[in-house]
Amino acid sequence: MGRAVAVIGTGQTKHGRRPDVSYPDMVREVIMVALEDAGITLKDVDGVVHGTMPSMMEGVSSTHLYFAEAIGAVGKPIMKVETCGSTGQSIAHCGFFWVASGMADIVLVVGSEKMNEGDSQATMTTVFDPYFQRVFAAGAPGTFTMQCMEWMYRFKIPEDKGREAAAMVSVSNHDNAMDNPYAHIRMKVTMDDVKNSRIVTYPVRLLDVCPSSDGACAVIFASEEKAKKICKKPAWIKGVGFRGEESFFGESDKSIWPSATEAAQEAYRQAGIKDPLKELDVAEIYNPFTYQEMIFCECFGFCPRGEAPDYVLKGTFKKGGELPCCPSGGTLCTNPIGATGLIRLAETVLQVTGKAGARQVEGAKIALSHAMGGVDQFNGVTIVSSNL
Amino acid sequence: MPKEYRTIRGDVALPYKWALGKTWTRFFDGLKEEKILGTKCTQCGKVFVPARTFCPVCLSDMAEWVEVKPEGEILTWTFVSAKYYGQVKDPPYIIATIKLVGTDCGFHHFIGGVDLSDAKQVRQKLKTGTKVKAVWRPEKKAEILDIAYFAPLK
Amino acid sequence: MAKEEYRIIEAEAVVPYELALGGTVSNFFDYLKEEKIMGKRCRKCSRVLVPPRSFCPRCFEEMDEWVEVGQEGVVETWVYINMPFYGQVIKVPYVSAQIRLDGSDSGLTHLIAGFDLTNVNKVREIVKLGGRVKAVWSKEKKGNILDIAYFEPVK
Amino acid sequence: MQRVAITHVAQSPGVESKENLHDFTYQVNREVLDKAGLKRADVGCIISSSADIFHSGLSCANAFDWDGIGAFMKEGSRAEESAMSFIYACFRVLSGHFDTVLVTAAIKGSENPDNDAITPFYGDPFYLRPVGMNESVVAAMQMRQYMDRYGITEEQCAKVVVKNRGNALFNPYTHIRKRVSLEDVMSSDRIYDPLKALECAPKSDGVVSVLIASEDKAKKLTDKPVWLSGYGCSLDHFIPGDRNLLDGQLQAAAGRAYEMAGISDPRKAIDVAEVCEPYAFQELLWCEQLGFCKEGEGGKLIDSGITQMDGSLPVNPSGGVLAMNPYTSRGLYRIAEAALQLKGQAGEHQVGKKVKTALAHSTHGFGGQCHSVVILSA
Repeated sequence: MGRAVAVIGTGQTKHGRRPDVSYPDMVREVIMVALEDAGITLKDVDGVVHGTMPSMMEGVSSTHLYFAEAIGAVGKPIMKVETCGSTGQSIAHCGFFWVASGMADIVLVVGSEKMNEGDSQATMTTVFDPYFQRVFAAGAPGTFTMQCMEWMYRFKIPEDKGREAAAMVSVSNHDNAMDNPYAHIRMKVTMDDVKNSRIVTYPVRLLDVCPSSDGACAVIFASEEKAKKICKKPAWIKGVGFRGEESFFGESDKSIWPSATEAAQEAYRQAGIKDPLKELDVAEIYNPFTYQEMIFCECFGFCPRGEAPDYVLKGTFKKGGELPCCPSGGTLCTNPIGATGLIRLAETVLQVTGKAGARQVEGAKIALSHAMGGVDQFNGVTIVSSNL
Repeated sequence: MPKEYRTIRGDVALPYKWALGKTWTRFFDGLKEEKILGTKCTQCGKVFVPARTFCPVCLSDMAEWVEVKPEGEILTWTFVSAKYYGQVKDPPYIIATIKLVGTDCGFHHFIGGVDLSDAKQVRQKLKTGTKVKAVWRPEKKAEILDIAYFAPLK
Repeated sequence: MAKEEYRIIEAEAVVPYELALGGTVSNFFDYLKEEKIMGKRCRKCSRVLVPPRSFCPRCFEEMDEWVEVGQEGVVETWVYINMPFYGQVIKVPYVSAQIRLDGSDSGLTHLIAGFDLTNVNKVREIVKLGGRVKAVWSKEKKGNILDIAYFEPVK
Repeated sequence: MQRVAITHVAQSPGVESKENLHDFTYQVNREVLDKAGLKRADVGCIISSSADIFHSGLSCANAFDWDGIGAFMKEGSRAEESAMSFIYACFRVLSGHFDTVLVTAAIKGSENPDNDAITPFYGDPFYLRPVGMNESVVAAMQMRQYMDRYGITEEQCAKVVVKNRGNALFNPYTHIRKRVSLEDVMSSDRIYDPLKALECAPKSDGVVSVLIASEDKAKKLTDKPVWLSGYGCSLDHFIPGDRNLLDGQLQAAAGRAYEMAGISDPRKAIDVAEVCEPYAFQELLWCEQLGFCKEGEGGKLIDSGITQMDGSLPVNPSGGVLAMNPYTSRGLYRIAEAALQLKGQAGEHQVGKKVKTALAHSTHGFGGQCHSVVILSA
């Protein structure tokens, strides 16, 4: 089915607050890193894919125009792809299909965001339809908290147990971020720190929630022929899946989240994965909220429904556990939205090519990355492997 | 225009804090001192205004700053009488692309010092190649409008 | 002192819009003015959706059968919002919820109120997942979703 | 290599819609599926191009549009501009992963302020926006240079409006269906001198859906598949002052498309063209860069009558963007119209000659910063 496609290079900025650089300057920084990592120049690139959060986050419409030079796209075919929070995975998928189609051999994919330039909660509220839902919306925390409450109720997860497990997710992501030089938030937190932090939207507390980050990520996709020529250790794309539910939050059952479940199933089907907990070596989940990481673990088949807190508490998803989740520190510690889903992919590429430094999961060969977007609506999943 | 069917009205209003970055900060600081600063690409030798962090053609770092004479010639222009929501100023006004002396790109700004009451006369007066000079705003805010406009040289 | 090396500029972007309601939404809002909550049933999958749609997103068939649903329903989930942000319409603190009205097959996003909202712990004693709530109507109807002022817990 | 074809097309009527975007989108998508005899469940993948907040009051408009484009629990994505969406959909089919992809572009221009109020947001907030740049300003500056350099006259530019608005009279799916004379155009307000009001495109509502399929599937779905034979795209520098507005990236985009399609003489090879001309003179400039005439001869081209509906190379028989400008949908409209000409299903605005190869063009950004060219063949 189609041509085999590999990732031959990745780049990330140091994520965090970046008032020191203009937005285009920050974006250009990241493509230079990725090109160097792949050992190619812009001349070798056949096409460019770019994505961000919706324009209202940036305050500039159609940023591929503004960033034409910064994304290295002058004189080249360009694709601008956006699906809200899942943009990072969607642009990766576009790069994958572009190369798989045979219409390009090397495609540069760039995702970026300067969360500190816009107002993220106000922007996210404008994602809600203006007829029924927008007046009640409270950005991302409002939506995700509702989902988490629904999930705990549905599976009769005692509140204390949910709280304990979510705190554990926070602690282990923060621990992991200490090993990641690109991460935004790099600080040790304890279980008590999490449980005593300020309430954002009950029961979600400050340390259950991701920061607002500035940052960019670039990933270079290549055809099999080019990848083998250029790259000693490419990471191969083995499966991609993307699904979305209705635009009305109340219509689908978010406690079992069909779009997350089926996006992963689709990617597994292509990659031939039957038992993800056993077969995957590492997962980079889009986890802007601790509770949500647990819902994703269930949707992705890492554990039975309603049992994620038990698996978390016994350390299954910790570094050194059976299936380490977010050894990078995840979205919880770094969230430049338009780049976030692509960072997840880049991190899995580093893992399966053994280039993840201090956050390397020993012997990782096959990994899952993911992003979520819309009004709790879209999910995209990509599987990479060290083997073709 | 009022609609004859039912609608919902509203404003989407959002606040921004856009980072200038070092290069544009310095460029706007220059305007404050009535200096137009450009940067020169060491690879292709081209000078760009406003100053850039990197060359838009070569993508290489721009290390060399150059002060540009606040004079140039008009490459093209338009006389705006259209009205629209959120417009930067009340029409009529003229926007032009100006090639500043010693630069390798067009610079976009307003043309002033011209009688705007008669568009025909403006067309007689402004031509490709018409020489213009920056007129500074007395009160500087370190922004692009510190140059009030460019006026034709007498 | 060294000159600051970089700055930010602050500004606001405003875009006004005027969106068509279309037939189904207009009718729904008209019914609200009469203190009726109406949904539409899909002839194919039989689901009743509130707010009503003109087509079923799953079956991709037109929905033309109006059904009145109950003014009471079950709280599927809720969130206590005490987080102010730019452009927020409703004053904090407030409770936003998904309410499955009797006779409908989807959650309706709305407010739960009608009691002291200042303390989250007290609110948690009143608002329960799976608990029943009832629509409270605004006195003055404007033909929008806030013609239902909020839902209040059923004693 | 795999081949990909357009099998069916549906468009919304050109008049301002009273429906909300959700329902408006559904109606056209449903129509295209009905034409193809498919159910939503039969479609492999959905790619949309939805207007973002500056054009719709919605961020991530594809989140809201998701239901109307039939994408519930389907593989799907969104590209910002609709010609991009079409090409992305082609990638999906050519990759061998999908047999059918539904491409939809949806926008309700009537719900927002003028394009002139929206396009300043293309500009950066530090430089281009404060000095009043928008799409029309740059177009006007481009037009003055064009006339200056090549001696193109204002009348020649105005003739494009007369031609395209004349063609629009025969297209029931277009927005403005009212004949204009050369005098009308010439005497309309010089809102962006030298651009006149009637030389600027309106702002329109428009949903257009195109079903595309792999070779095997296309042959099963229709006896008149329209094949993608060429595609090219190219992006220019951001700041207009950094570019040559009279020699942008269209030649590069067209060159790529012609190379893929094996076309060496476009003037001979192309039977009909749908060119994106939000400003009248741009049709002339784009025609030069598409290789329909020599550099600087766009004026002669319109004078010669070749680009008229009954000419040897009709340009914009649909009435083009000057008659209907559903901003982010306009590229897919050009592609849909080119496909209808190839299928012989353009109705009253079907060109007289036999159409074997058609060109569709889309542009967005200041002064044509981004160009896409699609070649379709019967």
